[in-house]
Amino acid sequence: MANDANKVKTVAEVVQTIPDGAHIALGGFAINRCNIVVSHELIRQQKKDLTLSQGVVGLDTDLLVGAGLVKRCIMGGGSLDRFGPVHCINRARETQPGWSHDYSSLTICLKYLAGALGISFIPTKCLMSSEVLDRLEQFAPDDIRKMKCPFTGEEYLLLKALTPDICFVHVQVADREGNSQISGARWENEEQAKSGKRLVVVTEELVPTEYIQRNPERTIIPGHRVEAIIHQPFGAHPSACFDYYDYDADHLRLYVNHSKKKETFPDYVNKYILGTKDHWEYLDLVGGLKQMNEIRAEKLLGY
Amino acid sequence: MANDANKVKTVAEVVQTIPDGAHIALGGFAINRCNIVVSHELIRQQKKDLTLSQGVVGLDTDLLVGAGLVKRCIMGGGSLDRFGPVHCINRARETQPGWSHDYSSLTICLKYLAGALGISFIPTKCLMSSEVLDRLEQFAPDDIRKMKCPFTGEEYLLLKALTPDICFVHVQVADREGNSQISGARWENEEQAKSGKRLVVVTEELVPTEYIQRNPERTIIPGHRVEAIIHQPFGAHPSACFDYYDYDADHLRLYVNHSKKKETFPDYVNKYILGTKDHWEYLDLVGGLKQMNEIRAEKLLGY
Amino acid sequence: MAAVRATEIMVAAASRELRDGEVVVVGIGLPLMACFLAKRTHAPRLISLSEIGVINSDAKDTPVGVADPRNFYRATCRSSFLDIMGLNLHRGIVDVGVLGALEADGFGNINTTLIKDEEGNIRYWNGSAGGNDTASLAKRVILIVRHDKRKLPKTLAHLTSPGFVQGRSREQLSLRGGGPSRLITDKAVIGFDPQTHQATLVSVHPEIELADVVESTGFELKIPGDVKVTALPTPEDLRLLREELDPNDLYLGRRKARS
Amino acid sequence: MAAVRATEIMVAAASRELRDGEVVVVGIGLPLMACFLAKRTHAPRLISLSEIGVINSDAKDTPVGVADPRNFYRATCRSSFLDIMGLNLHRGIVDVGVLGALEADGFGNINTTLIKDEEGNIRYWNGSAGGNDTASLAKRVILIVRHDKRKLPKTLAHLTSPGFVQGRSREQLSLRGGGPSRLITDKAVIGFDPQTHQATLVSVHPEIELADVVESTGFELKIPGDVKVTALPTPEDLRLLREELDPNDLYLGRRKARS
Repeated sequence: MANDANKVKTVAEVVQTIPDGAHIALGGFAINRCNIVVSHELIRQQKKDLTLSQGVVGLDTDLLVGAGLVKRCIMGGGSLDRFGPVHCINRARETQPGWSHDYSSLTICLKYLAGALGISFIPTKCLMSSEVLDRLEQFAPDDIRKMKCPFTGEEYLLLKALTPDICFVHVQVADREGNSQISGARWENEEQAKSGKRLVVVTEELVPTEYIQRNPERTIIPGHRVEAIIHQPFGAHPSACFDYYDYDADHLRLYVNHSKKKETFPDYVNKYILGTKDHWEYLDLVGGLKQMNEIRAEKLLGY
Repeated sequence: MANDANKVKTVAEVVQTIPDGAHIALGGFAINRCNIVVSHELIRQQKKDLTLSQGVVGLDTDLLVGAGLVKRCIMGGGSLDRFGPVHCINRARETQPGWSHDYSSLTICLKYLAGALGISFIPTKCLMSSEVLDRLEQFAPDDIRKMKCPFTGEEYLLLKALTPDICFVHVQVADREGNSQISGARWENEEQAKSGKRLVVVTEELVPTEYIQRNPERTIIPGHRVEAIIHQPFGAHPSACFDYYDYDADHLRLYVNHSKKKETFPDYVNKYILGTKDHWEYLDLVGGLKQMNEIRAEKLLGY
Repeated sequence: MAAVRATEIMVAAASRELRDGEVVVVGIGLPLMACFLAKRTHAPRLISLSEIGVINSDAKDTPVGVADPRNFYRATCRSSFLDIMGLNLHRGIVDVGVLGALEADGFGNINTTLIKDEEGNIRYWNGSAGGNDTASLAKRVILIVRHDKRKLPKTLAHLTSPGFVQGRSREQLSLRGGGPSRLITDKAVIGFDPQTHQATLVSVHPEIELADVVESTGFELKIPGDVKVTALPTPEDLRLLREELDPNDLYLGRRKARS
Repeated sequence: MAAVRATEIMVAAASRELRDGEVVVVGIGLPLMACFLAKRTHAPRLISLSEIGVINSDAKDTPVGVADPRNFYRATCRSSFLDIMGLNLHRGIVDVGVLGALEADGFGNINTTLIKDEEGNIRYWNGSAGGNDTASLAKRVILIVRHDKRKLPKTLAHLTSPGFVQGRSREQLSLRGGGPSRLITDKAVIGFDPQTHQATLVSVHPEIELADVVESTGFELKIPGDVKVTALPTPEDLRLLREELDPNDLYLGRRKARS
């Protein structure tokens, strides 16, 4: 039961409990609220044969794929926005046909929704008559079916529920029970977080429960769903965390300069991940207090 | 398109556009945020042959049924909590077998969810092996099917989507575009409101859009879904509206004293609904400013 | 201190069935009282969910129903049916459902829809609301029903929410969740045989005769050799119930003692 | 004032396709610019939805992508995929989708997944994200693609999001929504024949030769008798684009002019 007395853990403690081969769902989107602190630690602990799922893949998943931890990706698309494509993921797709199961944003979200609702399938009108569907029929034939609605006769695609072994989501605010509130857009965070067998929250700020109770309509993830809380300010750097900090454009460019080529990616991993023992050391290496102050969000703008 | 320049309407104007025989969904729950102002006007305008749907039926639906406007009820259960059963609805159920299609809270919510998602069916594990299901098979055979999941082989009940002709929801706060925020529990308000062909919001308070923009994470219904906004303070009286006013216990008891018997119910309708020309007159009749001040919510408690 | 009332014994017995840290979907009335009592005594980390969309209500004033805003007070989350009943209950993470009923039968099936009098006249009540959902999906279910032949019949007037229908297993019934674990009345605590799913006496409340229990039960009740006496509420239980949880006897009052 | 750039003509032409009050799902880049431009000119009551969960973004600084928090500014609703793409788009209430692409073919099908070079080597890009959802479900779709033979081929390297696949109707394709209505390039505005669904020239941009359009189109392009000249952006359009919407030429800059 996800209800121990002390749920606040270090990322190292949490990652130690993840077996090789696990299905991990990450809550980032392109360059926003990426689970960087989790990806770094998974790489430090050299996990392998992971299945990764995410609605719109971003920096957190690209890192894991680049570092060779991922044997299968279930995704709806993605990029690093104007900073470039997800080069590591794209290289994996180019070299290993069927390595990724490609859906769309909504269909991944519906797969998580089905998982979160405890129903093993859900119908949709997306993907019909596309090569996205053709490829799923080829590479993931057990995960999709066509069916006529028994009430209307309309043809639907049935999507199989996604139920990851462990989900991570980066939030702005959580209390020690895991009650979590998210500011800004939430993409598929809620459905994904509630679809998994385990759920771990990474939070910028640890707040008293009384703060949560002031605005409980904002609680997207209630504490009883949360197994562990990792408290890590700037834990999504270099991606953005609305109301807390902007993306770090310089570091994103530096990342893409390394990720562009297979040969240069290990330099990034060695220096910024394996070369640092935890996220505080990483933050110091990428500019420390001064740089974090530079990207800190302005009050009214939130970035 | 639900996007006229002036969306703020009177309830009389809105109700005039509803044809007899329409399927109306109301957003109340027992004695909380009931669409009283809408029910009253439907009765004043003597609409007929309505189909009514609601997750947990409450005072708003009981009124309509008691006044003889409703030919079919699709519901998940309901009562007036400790004030008593929904006598008018129960009498209709006792005298007309099959008059109501009875589901459960979640299954009605899932039917609205399917409607809101634009999928014509959704699976569930509820209702199996119950007399609730037996009765649906008897009285609503075209609305349910059993099916084995093609992925897991598990047996599911398929529920047909609900797509009401017009939905009403009572909210605390809306702007002139219809952007609406709800405080307190929301039961199936969001799924119901978004399932319908038309949506009308009744709001306690009309706020500038800038107020909505301060906390857009709280916007449950975005304005473009809203055809009309009815601004009516104390519009849910005698039911409660969290953060604005408590239920009016005396008036609820008075209501139940009338609704208990078919013979005494018309007295209530004649005096409080047909005897008043609008909600302001009704509010005066039930105690006016002094009584509304009596039930006004306390700041910290919200009731 | 006033004599212990039957409602207080029921609530305390139900409360003891809830373990610390469990996630509980709770109906209004005695179920809510049992849940609140557990939270203030042995189960401070119990998580209570209300179908309407409330988590961890910490009501200061006794709510008259699920929809009473008193039930929203100091909640840690205010959400929706879809969240509570869909993303939690249907998802399969709810440990316990606590439900009241008009009738319960010997396999823990319950009726919350209608009653029939001896002439067969039907009178409707609330229907399912979240009851069927909870009975169909919670890992186990605790039922709280007043004890008389009419309320514990052999055959229900209407099977709203399934337990072990006709003694069949949950798998055979296409249901998830473990089904009813306890039926708590104002006379006794009843369990269900793990094999036959038949109602089986666990304990009889103090000052109640076994013969009275048998006599006032409409269904067949298995009586094992080791029937115990139900523990009384502790003085602290009584203080909490009387002074904090239901000071106006909304649910615990003798005349109002209906589930 | 500097010479009008092709990107500015594209954005202005796309903007004019959007009618006041319509509900639009909009991708990043030129689609977002077109939508913002329409809102600040002829369509102040246009509703813009971003798949990530933003309604009516009123960005003060140009966002670098959908996930850029600049895109959350002054929104009237911040929600989720499920809300935007499920409860709005899949529900069928979205009037227009505006999408960019790597490739578009003569039936308005698009590719956002991968490109193939002449040796058949594959290079992956973004995949569908919300593109397939939008193309499958919006009442009509506006495509914005740079105009050259490689980007407007007869056969796509990958059909990510369907228009009128092989000229078939949306019903035949089991799709909802009306399919593509316009393909806007840096040379021309192209429509789709209501019967055959075949790409049909609507207007050619000023200073572009018809022959150039035909020559640089890989698929068969129907040329009707009444081809017009695309209207230029107004001076106010240009002011808005250059001074307010994209002052740093993030999307409109000549070298960066990719959809």
